[in-house]
Amino acid sequence: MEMILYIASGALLAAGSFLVLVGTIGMLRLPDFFTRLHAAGITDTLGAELLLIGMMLQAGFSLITVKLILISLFIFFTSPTATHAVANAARTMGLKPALVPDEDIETTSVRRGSAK
Amino acid sequence: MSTEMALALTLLIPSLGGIAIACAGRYPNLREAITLITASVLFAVVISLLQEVSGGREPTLALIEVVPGLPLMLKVEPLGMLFGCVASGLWIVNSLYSFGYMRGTNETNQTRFYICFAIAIASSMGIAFAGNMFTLFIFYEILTISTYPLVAHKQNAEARSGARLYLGLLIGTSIGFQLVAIIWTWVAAGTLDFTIGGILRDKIDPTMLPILLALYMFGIGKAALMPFHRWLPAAMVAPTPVSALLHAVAVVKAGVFTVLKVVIYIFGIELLSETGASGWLIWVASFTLLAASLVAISKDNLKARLAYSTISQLSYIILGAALASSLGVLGGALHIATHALGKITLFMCAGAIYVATHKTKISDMQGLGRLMPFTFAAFCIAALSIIGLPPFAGSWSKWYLALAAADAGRVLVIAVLMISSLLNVAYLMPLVARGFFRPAPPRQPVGAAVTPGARFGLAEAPLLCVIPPCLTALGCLVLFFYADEVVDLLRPIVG
Amino acid sequence: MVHIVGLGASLFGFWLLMSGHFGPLLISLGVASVVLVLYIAHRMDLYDRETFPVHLKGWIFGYWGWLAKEIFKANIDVAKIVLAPSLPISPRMVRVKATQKTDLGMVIFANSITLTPGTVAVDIEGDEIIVHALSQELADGVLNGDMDGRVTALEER
Amino acid sequence: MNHHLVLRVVSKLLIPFILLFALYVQFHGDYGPGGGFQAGVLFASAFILYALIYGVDNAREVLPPKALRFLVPVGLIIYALTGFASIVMGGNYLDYDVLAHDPQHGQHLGILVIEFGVGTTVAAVMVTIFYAYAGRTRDVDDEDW
Amino acid sequence: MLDAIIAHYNYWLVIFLMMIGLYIVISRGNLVKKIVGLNIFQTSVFLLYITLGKVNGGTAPILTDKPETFSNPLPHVLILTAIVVGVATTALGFALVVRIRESYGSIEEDDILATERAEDEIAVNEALS
Amino acid sequence: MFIGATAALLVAMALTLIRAFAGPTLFDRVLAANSFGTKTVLLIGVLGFLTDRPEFLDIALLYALVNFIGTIAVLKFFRYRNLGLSNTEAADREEID
Amino acid sequence: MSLLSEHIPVLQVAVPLLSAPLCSLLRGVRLPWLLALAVSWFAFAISILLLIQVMDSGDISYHMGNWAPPFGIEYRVDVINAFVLLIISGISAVALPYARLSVAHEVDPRRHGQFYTAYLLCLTGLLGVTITGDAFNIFVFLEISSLSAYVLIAAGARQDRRALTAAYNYLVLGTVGATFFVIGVGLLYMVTGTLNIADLAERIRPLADNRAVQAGFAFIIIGMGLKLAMFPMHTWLPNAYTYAPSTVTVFLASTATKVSVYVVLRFLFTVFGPAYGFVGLTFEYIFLPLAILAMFIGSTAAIYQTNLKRLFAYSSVAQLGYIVLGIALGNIAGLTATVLHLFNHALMKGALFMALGCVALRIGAVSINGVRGLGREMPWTFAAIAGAGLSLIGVPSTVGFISKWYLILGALENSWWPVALLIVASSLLAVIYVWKIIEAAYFGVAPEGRGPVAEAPLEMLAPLWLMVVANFYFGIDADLTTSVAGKVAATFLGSGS
Ligand code: NA
Ligand code: NA
Repeated sequence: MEMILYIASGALLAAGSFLVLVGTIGMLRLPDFFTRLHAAGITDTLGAELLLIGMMLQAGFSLITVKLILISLFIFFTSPTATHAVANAARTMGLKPALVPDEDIETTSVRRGSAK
Repeated sequence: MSTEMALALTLLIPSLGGIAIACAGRYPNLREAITLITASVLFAVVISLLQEVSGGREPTLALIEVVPGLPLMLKVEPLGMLFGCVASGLWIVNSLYSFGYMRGTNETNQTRFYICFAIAIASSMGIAFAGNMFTLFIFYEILTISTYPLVAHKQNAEARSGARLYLGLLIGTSIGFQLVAIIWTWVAAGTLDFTIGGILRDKIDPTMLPILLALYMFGIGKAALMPFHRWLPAAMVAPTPVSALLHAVAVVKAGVFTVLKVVIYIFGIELLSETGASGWLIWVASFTLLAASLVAISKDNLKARLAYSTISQLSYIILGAALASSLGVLGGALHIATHALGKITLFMCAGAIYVATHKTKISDMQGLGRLMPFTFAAFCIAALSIIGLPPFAGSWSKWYLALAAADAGRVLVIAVLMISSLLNVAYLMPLVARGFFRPAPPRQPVGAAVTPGARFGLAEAPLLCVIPPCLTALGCLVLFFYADEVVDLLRPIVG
Repeated sequence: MVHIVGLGASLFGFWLLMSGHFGPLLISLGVASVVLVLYIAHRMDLYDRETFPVHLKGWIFGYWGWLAKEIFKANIDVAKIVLAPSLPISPRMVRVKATQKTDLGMVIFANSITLTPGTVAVDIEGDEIIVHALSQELADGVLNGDMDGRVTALEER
Repeated sequence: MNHHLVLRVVSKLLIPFILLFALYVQFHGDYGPGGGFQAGVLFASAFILYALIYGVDNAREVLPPKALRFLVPVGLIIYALTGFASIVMGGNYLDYDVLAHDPQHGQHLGILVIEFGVGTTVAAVMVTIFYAYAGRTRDVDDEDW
Repeated sequence: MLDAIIAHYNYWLVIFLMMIGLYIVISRGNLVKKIVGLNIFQTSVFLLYITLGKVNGGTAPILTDKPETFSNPLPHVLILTAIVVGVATTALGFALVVRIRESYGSIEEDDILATERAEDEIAVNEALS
Repeated sequence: MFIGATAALLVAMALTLIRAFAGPTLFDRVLAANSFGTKTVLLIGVLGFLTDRPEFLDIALLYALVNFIGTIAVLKFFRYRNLGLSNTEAADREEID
Repeated sequence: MSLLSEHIPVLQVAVPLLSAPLCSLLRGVRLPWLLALAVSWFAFAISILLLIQVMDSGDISYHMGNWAPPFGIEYRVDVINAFVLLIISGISAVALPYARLSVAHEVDPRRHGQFYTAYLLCLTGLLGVTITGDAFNIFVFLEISSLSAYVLIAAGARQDRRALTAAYNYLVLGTVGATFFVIGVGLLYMVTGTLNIADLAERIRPLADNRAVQAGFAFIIIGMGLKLAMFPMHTWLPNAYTYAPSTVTVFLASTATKVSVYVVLRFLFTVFGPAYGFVGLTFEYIFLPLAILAMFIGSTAAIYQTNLKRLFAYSSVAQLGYIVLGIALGNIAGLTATVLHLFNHALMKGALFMALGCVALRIGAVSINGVRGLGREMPWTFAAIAGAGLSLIGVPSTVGFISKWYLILGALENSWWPVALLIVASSLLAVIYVWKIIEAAYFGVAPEGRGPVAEAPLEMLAPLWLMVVANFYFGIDADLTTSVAGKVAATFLGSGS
């Protein structure tokens, strides 16, 4: 059982680390601010949570796990909020996203209608 | 009254007098009465001390030890007694004269004038009776500071700049040279007490003695040794009573008095004559003596001429000290008194002329002697005394100095003394001659005051301006006959 | 009142969870702390449905399970895009109709969009959420109305 | 209004829990790396979050500057008075051993009280500073801050 | 030599921060930037003290039940104190800058000095006239 | 394995710094800073395990909080040049802009 | 009472520390002042008791929180810091009665609570630096005093906005100085593992060649040099003193730099010891030239000032030169001069800045032109300036003379003739700048448009004259001060060998 837990937490940590790195690479590779938001999201969501769950498995049922849960809950609530806030600020202050040719909000709006 | 108490009173009386004057500032008559009473009481106390000293005692009063080995101390000895008598005695005369002069010229700030005068006298007493060089130095500085407001009295630009020079030179030399010399002395000798025979024997490398002496001589700026003499003519902007104070009563006398004190009690005459450390001073004093006389001749302003005369006369005293012999020192000490009497007379006369005629230039004073015969007579007597003609007091001091020079075999010094006497004649007598022998100017009475003797066709200054110079002129004559008493008093200091 | 009690209870639970000490001193300090926080929350005027969403009850966990799956899938998708040498993106802005009635529901929806990589809720305008998407496929994941429906359902239970 | 909907709702949810967490850290100072300082920072940060979202004016109504002016010195006074208390109880200044019957209990009590003082002051100072900076606009005059 | 440099990397970092901070304080005319430089300068001290507290094999000085090698706890207390002092200084510095800006309308040292000099000249002229 | 995670996080943080410095927009920087903060939180947690001192987690939580509030504050400041506005005032300002 | 007497060392600091926050709770103008006054007098009483106790029965050691040194913080009182404590609390006790009207005139009435809080904190810091036996604690108290000093200086902005820039510059330089100091302390701690000064002293002796010790020494000296405005690190001082409220200038000019000097002495002599090679080198190559430059450049700059507060501020730079010179002499006489001048200079500058505060109360700005002809209208104030000015010059029978006397003795003891001459020469510069004021006040003509000016109120004149009288009293009867200073110097030099 301990062995399984150990391997599982190792795998989770590895996967989390990998996703954190991928997210970071994405932040460097992607062309504009709005696209980079998505890469940052990888780190903040699955990357962070996997690392934290990996740690929880190591800690077992203890105060430490409680704290780890608190941290993951906190990140779960605040990271999308912060991302939204940055994006929102960028948009209201007039930063234009680089979009695929000729696709603007109006046309996508129509698509939404058709999708429903 | 114990002698110690009397000693303390010499400082307290003028100080308290100053405070009383300050309180009475709004009532001029009361204020001046206080001045006169203070001066008289002080003189009485000093005379009482004189009797003690004549009896061979040396009253001492240790005040406080400021830092270990550095006490504030008062001690009466003959030289200081002489200076004390001169200063306190002449204060009375000068006070009387001041009342006349200050009222006659409607000066402002008279209360301040009398207060500072009292403080200056107090510090002069401190200098006269200082028991060690440190105490003397403190009072020396207080004297400088308390006379500053007197010099700057008129408060105009000229007065301010003159006073600035006065203060700058006196404080500068005293701190820059004298204080250094004092510290050096203290470090070398471990004491600053005035001791007959000096305190420096075997305490300091003889080759350094001339340097230390130079620090003292140039550091005592009040002795007006060239090239630190400029403050004296600059101070001429002050009212005449102040000039009298500076030239006769206190300031320059305090300077040469300090010179004598240093030579006699710090170095010791014998040490100086053995090592010849004061040889250079003879020549500097001689140079000052002659140069100042020559400058005096070239001055047309009467007070300026008298100022340079003072510089010259002070160097007689320094010369006496530099000769480092009993006769020289005696002559110098005697000259303090004789010159004081003579010079105060001359200044009071100059002031009287100014009050009566508003004239300051000698060339304008032709024939004035006929209108102001008393003033000019007093002037004439004082001039003769300073020139050194018998039967006036000045002849004695010069006589002693000449003897000292002869004793030391310094022929050149004798020559200097003689030349200088001729120069004295050249700068003092022309006024007398012009005053009496040139025709009188048309009468133009100054001011509305009824001048004494007007009904006899005279135009003298107010009585209070005329009587004091006559008194001091008389003093010149009297002192001639009592010079021996003074010399007897002084005898102990030369052992 | 329900809200106060609910908030108080959950705060106290939160305290016990963290503290791990059950001595009289720390328990009473815990009670005092909860009371203080409730007082401050009262002054801040925070007592409403949003402060303690009691009405969501246990259903939220079911929704979270579904959301976790979505987040997982979206992460894989975006990771692939990021790592692909050609960087196959076609970014676009889309407007998504939000059918929630309450602010809280709207916020849950918006944050859920943001939490799934590939879509970010950029703004809320009226009953529409403006979403930036990394590609058409990822946009469709939001536009298909599945998430919107689940959040609205959560709200209505 | 809707721009800030997400922020408003999320922070409304968070603030009570942050406040309680601050108090938790405050009172568990001697068990973990907490203590008054961190607690003060946490407590103040919850307030700052509130002020950021709801505006300083609202925050000032919740926690008036007057109260802050009182709380800053009070925290310090608690600190200093604890020191004097140990003198009065017969020990040296800030010697907590004497505060209760047994030294260990005394230590505990002393630290708890002192940390409370520190936490109060730190929180109050931080909020004061935030008010001072956030509350000013370009044209406030010299006398108003 | 190189070993010695690498072995003391923490000191190099301290010195680096110190120099940067001081340089900013001296070279910048902007009052805010000066304060920032001052902050960096102070940070070097925190780092120095952290370095001091590091005993090989030790960790942060938090009391647990397990007996362990601890880093010396004292420097950490000291750092905390120093940080408080630093924060207070920074806050006060900014408060002054804000008031300077309100009064002079600028936070550039050159502008402020020019203003002050102009005032001085006026004062001197008044005194002369 | 915690060593691996630590290394990965450190590398990621370094790369994030590049984005923070490169910008180009303010929002890129804010985003990078926020992401850097999240990674720091994780790093503190992982380090706690690595050094067997899980008490570091309290600090991680504190850091996460500061990271969030800091981001909000920076955004608000650059948006309104003022931290003290209330929601309504802020909305009014945007209308004018 | 026995309860208290055992705890006096901590009361010296804890009472002002506790009253500072209390003060900020008080409303109005009068109450904060009263509290500050009461605390100052209490602190003064305590410091007198401490000095007596130390003179009678030797050093006192007080352990905070019952942790024995070197682990806990120790308050340690010996003759040296008992004397400095007396200076600080004494000046404060005299300055506060003076403060009420002056502060009411110069500081915004709504801020009096804050003002006196900062004042009490400053007092706390200065007392704390002096009394503590812990090197890091020195830093903490130093910064408490400095931070509150910045606030106090900035309070002058109501009169002249330059108080703000002055406070800012002081803040920047002061912080750099404090940081240097704390770096130095850190380095010493790294090597010795202790922060307790007595302990440091023991452990450093065998480590003279250690490079970290040498670096620590340099950092501490430079840091404290900045704090004590040692030339050429004095640039913060003139404006800070000029634009601060008068009471603040009185207090800071008389105490703040003095405390930094004390710290330097403590480290030079107690910690490193005069035998430490670096100390001697510092004396000869750093302190001596800088001190002499300070004396001349400070005084020369003072001569050219038209603002009187700034004039005396530059004079302070020069006077600090004397203080540093005494250290540089490195012998008993020199150190005696330094310690004496800590006290004496506090008396003269305290009096002078108080007098300027009186002038400021009546005519606002204190420029050389502004005071023309004021000597007659404010006779007591200007008589005080003249008296304290004489002391500044170093005229015999004033405290200034006593300091210079020992300074010169110290120079002569080292056979440094030129230095002795330079000391004398620099006094002459003081004559010039002091006399400039006297002349303007007594012999100048009042500027046009200035109406009649009333003399300052008795409430301010009394403390002023107390200081002036002290200038003369301790100049004539210097036995008490010189014996204490001599004892301090002997303790310092004795601790070295
Ligand atoms: Na000074
Ligand atoms: Na000077």
